[in-house]
Amino acid sequence: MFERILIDSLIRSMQVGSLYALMALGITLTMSVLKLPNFAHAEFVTVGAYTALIVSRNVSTNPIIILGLSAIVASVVALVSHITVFRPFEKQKSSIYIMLLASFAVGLIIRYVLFLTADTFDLFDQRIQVPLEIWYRTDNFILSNVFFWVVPTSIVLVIALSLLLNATPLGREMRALADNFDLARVIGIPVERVKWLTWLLVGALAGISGALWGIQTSVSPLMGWVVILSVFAAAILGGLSSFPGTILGAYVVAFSENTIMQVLNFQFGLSFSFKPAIPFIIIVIVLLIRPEGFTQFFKSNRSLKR
Amino acid sequence: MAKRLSLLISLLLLIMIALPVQGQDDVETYVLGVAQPFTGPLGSFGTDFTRGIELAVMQMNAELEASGVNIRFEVASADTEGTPDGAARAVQTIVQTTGAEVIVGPLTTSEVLGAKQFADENGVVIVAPASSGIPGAIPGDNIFRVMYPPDNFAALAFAEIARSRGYENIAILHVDDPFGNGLAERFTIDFQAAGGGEVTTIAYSPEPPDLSGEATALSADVAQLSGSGNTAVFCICFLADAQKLLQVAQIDPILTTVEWMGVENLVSPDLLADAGHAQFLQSVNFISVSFTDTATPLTSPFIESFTAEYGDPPGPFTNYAFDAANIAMLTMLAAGNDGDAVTGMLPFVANHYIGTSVQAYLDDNGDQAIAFYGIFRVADDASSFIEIGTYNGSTGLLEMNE
Amino acid sequence: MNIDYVATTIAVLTFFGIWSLMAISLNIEYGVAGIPNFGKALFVSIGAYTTGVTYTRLLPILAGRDFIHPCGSTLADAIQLRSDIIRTMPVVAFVNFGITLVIAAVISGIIGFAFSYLVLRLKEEWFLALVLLVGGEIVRIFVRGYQPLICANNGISAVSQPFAFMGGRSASIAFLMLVLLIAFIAYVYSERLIRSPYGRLLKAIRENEDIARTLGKDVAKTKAQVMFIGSMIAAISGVLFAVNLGFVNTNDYVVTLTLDVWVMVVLGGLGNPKGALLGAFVIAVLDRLTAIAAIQMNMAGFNLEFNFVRFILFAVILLLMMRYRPQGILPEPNYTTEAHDNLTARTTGD
Amino acid sequence: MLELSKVSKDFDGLRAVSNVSLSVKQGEIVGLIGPNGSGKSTLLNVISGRFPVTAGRITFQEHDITPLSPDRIFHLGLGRGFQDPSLFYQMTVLDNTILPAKAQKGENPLFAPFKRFWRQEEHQLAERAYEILTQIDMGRLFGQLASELSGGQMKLLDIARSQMGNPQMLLLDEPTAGVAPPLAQSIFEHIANLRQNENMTFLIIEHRLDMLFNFVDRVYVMHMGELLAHDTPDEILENAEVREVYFGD
Repeated sequence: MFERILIDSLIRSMQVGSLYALMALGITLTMSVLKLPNFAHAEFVTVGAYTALIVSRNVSTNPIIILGLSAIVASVVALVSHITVFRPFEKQKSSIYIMLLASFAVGLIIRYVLFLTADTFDLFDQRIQVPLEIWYRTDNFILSNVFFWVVPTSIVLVIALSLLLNATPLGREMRALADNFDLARVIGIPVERVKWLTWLLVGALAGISGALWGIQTSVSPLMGWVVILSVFAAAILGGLSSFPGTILGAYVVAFSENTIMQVLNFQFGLSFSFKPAIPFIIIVIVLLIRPEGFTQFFKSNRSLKR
Repeated sequence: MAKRLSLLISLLLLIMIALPVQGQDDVETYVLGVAQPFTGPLGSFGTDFTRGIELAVMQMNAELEASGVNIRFEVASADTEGTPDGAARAVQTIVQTTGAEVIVGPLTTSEVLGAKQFADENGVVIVAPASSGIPGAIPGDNIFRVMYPPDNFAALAFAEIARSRGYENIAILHVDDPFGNGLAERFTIDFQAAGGGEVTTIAYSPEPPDLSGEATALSADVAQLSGSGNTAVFCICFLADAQKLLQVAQIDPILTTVEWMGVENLVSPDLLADAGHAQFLQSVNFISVSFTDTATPLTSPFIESFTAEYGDPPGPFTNYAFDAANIAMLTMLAAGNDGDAVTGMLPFVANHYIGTSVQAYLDDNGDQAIAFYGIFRVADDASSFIEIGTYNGSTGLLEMNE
Repeated sequence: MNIDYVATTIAVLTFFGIWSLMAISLNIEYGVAGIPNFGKALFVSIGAYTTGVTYTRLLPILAGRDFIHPCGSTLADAIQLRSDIIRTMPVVAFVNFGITLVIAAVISGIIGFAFSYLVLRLKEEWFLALVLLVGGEIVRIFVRGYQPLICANNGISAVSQPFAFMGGRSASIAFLMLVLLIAFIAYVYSERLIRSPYGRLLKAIRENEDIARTLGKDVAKTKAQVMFIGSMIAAISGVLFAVNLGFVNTNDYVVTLTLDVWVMVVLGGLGNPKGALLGAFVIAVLDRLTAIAAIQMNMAGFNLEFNFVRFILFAVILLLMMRYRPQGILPEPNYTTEAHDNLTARTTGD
Repeated sequence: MLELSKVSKDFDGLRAVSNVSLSVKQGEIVGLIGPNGSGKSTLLNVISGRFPVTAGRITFQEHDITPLSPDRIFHLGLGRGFQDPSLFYQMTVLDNTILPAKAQKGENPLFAPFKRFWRQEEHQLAERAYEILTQIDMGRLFGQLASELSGGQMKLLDIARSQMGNPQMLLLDEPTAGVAPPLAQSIFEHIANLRQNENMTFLIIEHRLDMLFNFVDRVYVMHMGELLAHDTPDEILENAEVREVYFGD
């Protein structure tokens, strides 16, 4: 029995972890390149999920189209929030706490616009119209089509992102920005353009993860908000700067929420109602004991240094 | 710039507040307060409830006009934000700015208790349509929980259903809130008193991002219980959570092999909107209880007029809000807009009221003491729920039609 | 249109008083000393949870009555007992309330103190914000799942304010006076603190703690003191919050509470206690005004959408304020001790 | 008075200061020179406790100050100034000056709200601060914000501020950097006065060697984190090794 639980929860950790990784990469990008702890990221995720819901009902149930449109809409929202809110605050050199509050406020606005939409068109707690199918089955476990979308999509996107960062001019410019903002400006990097592209990238990641998360669960205006702190835990495990660290962090958070929680429940009877505390405890422990997260494991890698 | 803008906004708000609401001269208007969560995780409930209440008010006003009675009702609704503190502020605001002394709402037991002190101290009557948590069962206060029976009746109903279907063990998954805990606890007692076997419970935290871990544990519980007899799953969860659970359960090798029961708010067309979920619920013989007791003559007219008015059929529990509003208005017609008088009069009116689900009868705590459930399963075409029996809470009689 | 202006004013002012305590505490911590306390909900909740515990345990002892378990099957009896004692034995209610305030303040102060030392290990300053933010959630999840404190997620009701025995409007006016008195004391305390050498020390630490340290100031100890003071005030507001509601439940002490307090302080003016008061007042009034507007609009036949627009409006006002008036409505004045004035008088007299 | 024995400091495995031993006697003014990046400022930061020591031992007036934090070291009477004047720019000149005064009763949060506990003390401190400011000809500026001062005034205030703590010894990091020559001269004269009148001891990092050498008793030369030479100013100028690394001869 225990064996089956273990395998099952490992698959869950894999699936949830891949999605956390997609969301956490966006947080790491905004944090390192744009120096913003962006809590509105939660709402970009929700925007992606709602786009997916609407597309799946009215346009197409083809996953590629759904993910593509979600990415586009969410990245537009991200860019608009940069232009209208975050850029002016950057310009007036607001403190990081003001930026943090601003990101909460942006999140609040988007969330309640979504609430308005959901209320008008009766879109609370809806399912994205993508049927679940069993694609692989053994005695011990079953893998669904969602698993085969989520995990490879995340892996492909993560690899693509690493390539983008390490092998393209844009990636070099982003890393330069992350490394030393003033220096980047001095040596002639088109800072504003790089920022725009970063925001588009962040939004696209959030949109795709939101669509996938919506396919896996259900869509409601608060869906991003309830996962955002878990995602922050993953990004913090990555030291808020390292891509491989963030990805590892995402799997660790998912692993603790699923497998470790499962073991604690099975062996010690710990109630699942304590589950939401797990990522929070990870955040506190990491920040207090090992604030650099997993960055050091990837020293040789060209991480986004802060 | 910002100063001017905030000034402008405040000015606009002031004008809006100061604008007098139109009313006929010779007609007396009673304001019926409605405090419901419109924002927050339970936001979708609030909207639906308020529609039910507004429908009741519209019908009542039409009747009053037709009969030439010079009293009209008006709805004043405020958002509780789903929290006790928000509920207190919402009730305060309604009472203090509209003169309402009777409030229909709030939704959950913790919201009701948040508004309780203010209501008790100021002679305001709270008629809560769907709160059923045991901590709200307090004698002698201004809180009435009409229509929706306390959880112990639902627990009995489910225990009876479980026994009649031959379940020997039950694996419960419940939300970790007063409703979920209370029902799970009572059910375990009742089920075992009725000769049931083992019961395992898994509590999940409210507003879960997903429920896959819990589903795995549930599946393990079922596997373990199945060793000692016929086992079923009992899901005490909110609709959105059920959707997340089903997403995992429908491909779980164990959860698909046993039968399922679920609480009332799962009897919703929204749960069947996903074809996979509907098919799953059908295959596991999903059974639940709900208000739509066809024996009550008021049920179908309510559903019809609601659908005609708003386009969609009423969601779970909306009928209770409709009934609660009617009881509140009838009492006000007798006692006037006076909280203390309404408090004294309301049990009498309620006890002589027949609603869309069942007659009301209040116990010493001001809570519904009659419970009459329809028992539902998924229809063969998996598009809706159909009634297959009834359970009478006062007699403990379970009748199955199939 | 039937507004009871007196009752509305009492209600708004009561919330103003309670919220202004939270704002004053954050203003001392962040506005003056620069400690980003994003754990306001945590410290407020400690006050509330303490209230839940003392009202169910201490109150019966003080009244010489038998303890009744507050949860489970004896719940109704326990509520009856609490209401009886508060209605019929006002002195006991007051003693219990006073002890609650002290216990809550001390516990919360100690936790704040401990946090500030824990936080010395943090690599970046804003991590403190995150640690406190999630610390509040950890405590909330624990209390919600742990029965013995406040009956887990059921919460504790009938934790009435001490003037409840008076009944009706006089009770709420008396309680309002008490709240405003406590808020006023906290305000005067913070105002005087800022105008003292201690305020100078805090400002120095806010501006450059490294330099302050090399000039002989024990920064860690000072920050711990500030956290102690701020957390005490926050816990006192938590006690008042709980007894004003008459109910203690974990659902109220979420991240949004912390954000609301931040909005008050940023709106009113960082570093200025008057700003904290003004911010709390603006939010209390705006909250009520928008709620009233929502009611009136939907009575006038509009839909319920204004309930959502309210939040959007809040966020937009906040953003506009931070953008166009980052120093707040009342900016921080240049505080000095009266030594300046004396010197000015003397040197101009020369 | 100040004794360093074999002090080293590493950053991420990089040795910034290596095996430095030096001593300063009561009443001396000692210079510490060396090319950019030779580890002078790091050494000062190590002495004043801002950076922990990697190896070695520092004593000040018989106290082992190696493990102490900057505030404890300041309390023992070892103050320091900064290369870029690090004033509290949002505070007035007077507040900047009073702040380092030790053991202020008004800095206790219990007494702070009640003026009667600290009014007397505060006035005395203000008088003393005013006196110190007058010494450097800044008395009339006491009410201005520190951010409104000129560069040279900031440097002066930086030194004057440390005086409030009654230090026996001051560590100064380029006290005349970015200051016009006449003012630089007066800064050094002020330092000399302080030695004479208050019997204060100085360890000074400086690039203006011409000026420095008129005032110091002895000079230590650092290069690549190590101590290269140590002598009187005149001898140092003759030292071939020093001339090579420092003047590029």
